[in-house]
Amino acid sequence: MNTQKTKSVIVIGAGIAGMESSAQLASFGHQVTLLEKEKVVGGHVANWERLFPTMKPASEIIDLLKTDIMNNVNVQLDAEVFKIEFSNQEFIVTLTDGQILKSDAVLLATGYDLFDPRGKEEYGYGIYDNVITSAELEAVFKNGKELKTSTGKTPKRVGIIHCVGSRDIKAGNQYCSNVCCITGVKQAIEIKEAVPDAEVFCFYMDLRMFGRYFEDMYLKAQEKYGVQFVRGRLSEACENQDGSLIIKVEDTLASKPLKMTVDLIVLLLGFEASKGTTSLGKMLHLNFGDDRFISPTNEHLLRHNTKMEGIFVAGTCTGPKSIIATISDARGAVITVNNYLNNLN
Amino acid sequence: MDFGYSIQKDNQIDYDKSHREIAEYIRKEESSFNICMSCGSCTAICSAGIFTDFNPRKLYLLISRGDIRSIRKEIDHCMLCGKCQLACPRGINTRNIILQIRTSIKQNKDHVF
Amino acid sequence: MNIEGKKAIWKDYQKDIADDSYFYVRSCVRQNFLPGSETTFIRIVREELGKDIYEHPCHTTCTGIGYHGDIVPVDTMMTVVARQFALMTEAGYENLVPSCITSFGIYTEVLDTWHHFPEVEARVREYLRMATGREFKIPANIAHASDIIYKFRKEIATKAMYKLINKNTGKPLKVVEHIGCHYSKMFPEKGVGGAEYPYVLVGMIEEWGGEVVDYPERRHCCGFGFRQYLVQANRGFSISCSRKKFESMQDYEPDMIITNCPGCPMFLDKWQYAISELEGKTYGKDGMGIPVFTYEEVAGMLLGYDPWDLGMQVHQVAVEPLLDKIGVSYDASRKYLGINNKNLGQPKSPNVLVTAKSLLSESL
Amino acid sequence: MGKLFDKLKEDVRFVEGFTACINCGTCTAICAAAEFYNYDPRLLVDTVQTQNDDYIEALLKSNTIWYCGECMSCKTRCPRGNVPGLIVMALRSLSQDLGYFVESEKGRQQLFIKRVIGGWILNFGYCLYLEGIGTDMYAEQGPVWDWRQKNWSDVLARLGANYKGEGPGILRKIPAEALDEIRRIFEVTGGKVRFDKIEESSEKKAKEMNLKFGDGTDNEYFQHIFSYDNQNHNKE
Repeated sequence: MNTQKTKSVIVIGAGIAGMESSAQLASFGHQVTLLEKEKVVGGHVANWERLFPTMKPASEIIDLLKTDIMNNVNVQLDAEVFKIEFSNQEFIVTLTDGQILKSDAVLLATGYDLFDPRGKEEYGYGIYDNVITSAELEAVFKNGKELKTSTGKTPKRVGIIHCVGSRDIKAGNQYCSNVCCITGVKQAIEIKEAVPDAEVFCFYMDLRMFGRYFEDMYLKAQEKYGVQFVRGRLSEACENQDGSLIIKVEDTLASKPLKMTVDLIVLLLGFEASKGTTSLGKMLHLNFGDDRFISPTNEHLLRHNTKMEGIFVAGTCTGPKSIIATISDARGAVITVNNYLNNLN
Repeated sequence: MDFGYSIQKDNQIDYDKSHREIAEYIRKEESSFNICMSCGSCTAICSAGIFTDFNPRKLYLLISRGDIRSIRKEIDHCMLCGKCQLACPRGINTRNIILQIRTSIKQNKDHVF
Repeated sequence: MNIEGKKAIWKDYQKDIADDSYFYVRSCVRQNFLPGSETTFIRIVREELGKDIYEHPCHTTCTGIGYHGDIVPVDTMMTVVARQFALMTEAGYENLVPSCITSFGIYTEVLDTWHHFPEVEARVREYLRMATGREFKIPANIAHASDIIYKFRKEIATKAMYKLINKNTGKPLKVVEHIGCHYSKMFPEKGVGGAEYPYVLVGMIEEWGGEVVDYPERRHCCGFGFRQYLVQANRGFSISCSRKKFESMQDYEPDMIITNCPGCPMFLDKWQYAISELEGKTYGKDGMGIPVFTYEEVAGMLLGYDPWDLGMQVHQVAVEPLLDKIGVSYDASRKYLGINNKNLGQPKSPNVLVTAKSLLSESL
Repeated sequence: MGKLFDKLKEDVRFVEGFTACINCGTCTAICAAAEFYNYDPRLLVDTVQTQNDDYIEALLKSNTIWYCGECMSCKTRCPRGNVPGLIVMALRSLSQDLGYFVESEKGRQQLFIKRVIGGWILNFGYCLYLEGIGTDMYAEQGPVWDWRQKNWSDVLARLGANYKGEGPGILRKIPAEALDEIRRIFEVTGGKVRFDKIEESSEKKAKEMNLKFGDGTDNEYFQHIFSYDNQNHNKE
């Protein structure tokens, strides 16, 4: 009914899920406020250079999403939520700077944090200079830097370690983070493009090439780039006097322990529920899974509803997702939120 | 002096010291060697594998790791029947790989074996 | 290498170590092979640190080597351990100090198992009652003997006559530290510094002026492997493990090896001899090997105790080069004497490994 | 679910050390036994994981379970919280309780450990006892040890030991009543049963192998298990 007054929604987190859902909710005529605690939008994706499997620049996606929210979404940066209350039919969101916002619904798009690899002491991150993370490698590419070791040498052999902080009960994360396998393949290819003479090895437990074109990328990595895949989990990394590293794994398909010197180790970091996801979820008394991500009302059919009426979830705050999956998830959330708002009176 | 035991050889593959000449040669001669995903279809169907512990999947793997300690006696088990080639989901020219392994063993035997 | 990264980890593994009133349980391996180290430990704790340390004459082996040799069932081992606890309880002590890493591992494992399976503890208490009529309290604190020396490393440093410094070059000595596997690999939080970068020996070495060598096979087992050494047919495994460590550490040119485990120093010492006989290969300078020490021997040496009272004469690899580097004063002629200068003769020289004596005769 | 698997589950160490294995090889990568024997702890755990009686029985009768050195490096690392080392200890105990250990060369060595280490524990209260450690059986102990053994009471005295003495101290004589308590503990807790089973199974096996069997260390079977190596424990 056109007699209906406009409804308002506050979206928390301006990563790709928050940006996409804000834009779509606005296009349905709702009044949307998008809160981001950082000074820029785009979340983790903004730090990425190129995206699997298309190898499109991440900036392209971010720019498109920016234009979508430019006009009809009220974006507030540097805006960290202090508390969320519900009284006389509306949500009252107080920011840490004291500002108070009101809305008919709240959509959490608070996302994930990357696993802190110092938790895997035996991998030597933060101790051995040539152990870097997938995010740090991405930054090298994004800033157009040359790939070098800590001593300024061009790496001759690189080891990419899968499942760092994923599928690891000792590290507190039993779950699979979905995107590390394909990220590893992507970064292996990028390393070969940057340093064609380098030998690149991926150390994996299972290669989970579930997405469209993922298997093609894996094949291409072997066929075109000669990337080698070793089925075995890294047990420990030790440093040589020259700063290179010794990797110890079992080559499980040969059933033999294997040792090799590499100039650089890249750790494929898994996902963990972000601090924001955890704190806001707890504040709102939402349900959490054993994986510490937020549990929606129904994993199959009500993926965006929570036990709190008017509080919705989108993106990786309900578990690891690829960009493709995150965008679809955000759009699913939009339909749920839109229906909810339209049925308010 | 005899202590009644001797220092053991190490099973650990030391990739830094291993012999990858064979692998490099095969990659040159038969590039489909690169795309093996170790699914084991070849080994499952291998006629030689039924009667011996010949394992083509493992053979290719050990060669690419440069651990060629056992391949010389292994390789002669293959009867070149080519069933593995039919089974391979990635269409690797397994038969040619065996042939190339044999040639390269001949070429390298002095300094590798 | 970024030491800050290690320091951050060390912060996470601060262990509570009792300050006084220790109930000491001895190590079978050390009593037989390195008795001087236990004598020195008690001397340091009593005389230098002025602490109360008590030893019950009726305590026995924890059966550790039998347990890990798999002839002693787990219930038997646990009940023998319970008996040690009972002796401690009866003597009015609650801070257990094992002199052995295998024992330390066993005591820690037993308490962990009882924590997760109270019914097992109840069963063991009943066994102990049936067999001995004894009762026991759970120890308030379990610290390995090396934890005690670690805790008081600064006090020892202040009383020390020497440092782990080469007196000619003024540079710190390069030290390889070897941690017994059962110290923290099983229960990282029970060892100072955890399992991956144990700090217990590093702390002593740094405090006493030395420089620690972090080499690739640092974490590798010495190769004792219980049954793997005990049975002659299996010793190829044991010697190969130690050899792997030597091969990995040799490029760092370490001046010495320090260990915190009873077996490891004996093996790392004796295997250098065996390797030299089997392969003609020696590590370290002048074909003399890399000298291996217990942490007590090192503490005692720096405190100025006579090396021959510490028991360094029973090492196969000569210690004199290290003593000379530091400038420790010793009387070479008293090395192999008994009490009241009783002449006990001298060991034969090995075929390959150069000993201090044969070096001496060459220089004559 | 197999009967042998159920038996393993009666061992608290198995309960502590066994959860579903993901076959990642983290254990094997740093396993000393995997370096120097035909041994792969990952495969061992995977075999146990089948819960298949035939496989587990074969394992209990094989050399495989006797290669591990129980250093427990695997416990630190397994991402699933398995402890292959503890699983091996449970397998070894079961193999001895069922008398299967004599079916493998490495398993038969348990008689040596029982008689030597077991003997020292029950007779002296120590796991090791210097009087039995000579370079005849332990050649690698070398010339300095020879010298020390020739003069053990003098050297021990100089190093502050209380060898065979009353009261506390290094290598003191452990009082008879203390040793009686240890022996009673062995009777009450199954230690004696284990020892007897090792003797009895070994004697049977000696007959089967036509090797003279007797008490102590000076008999054909004992010398055989102590020194025999078929040289086939490390294919490489």
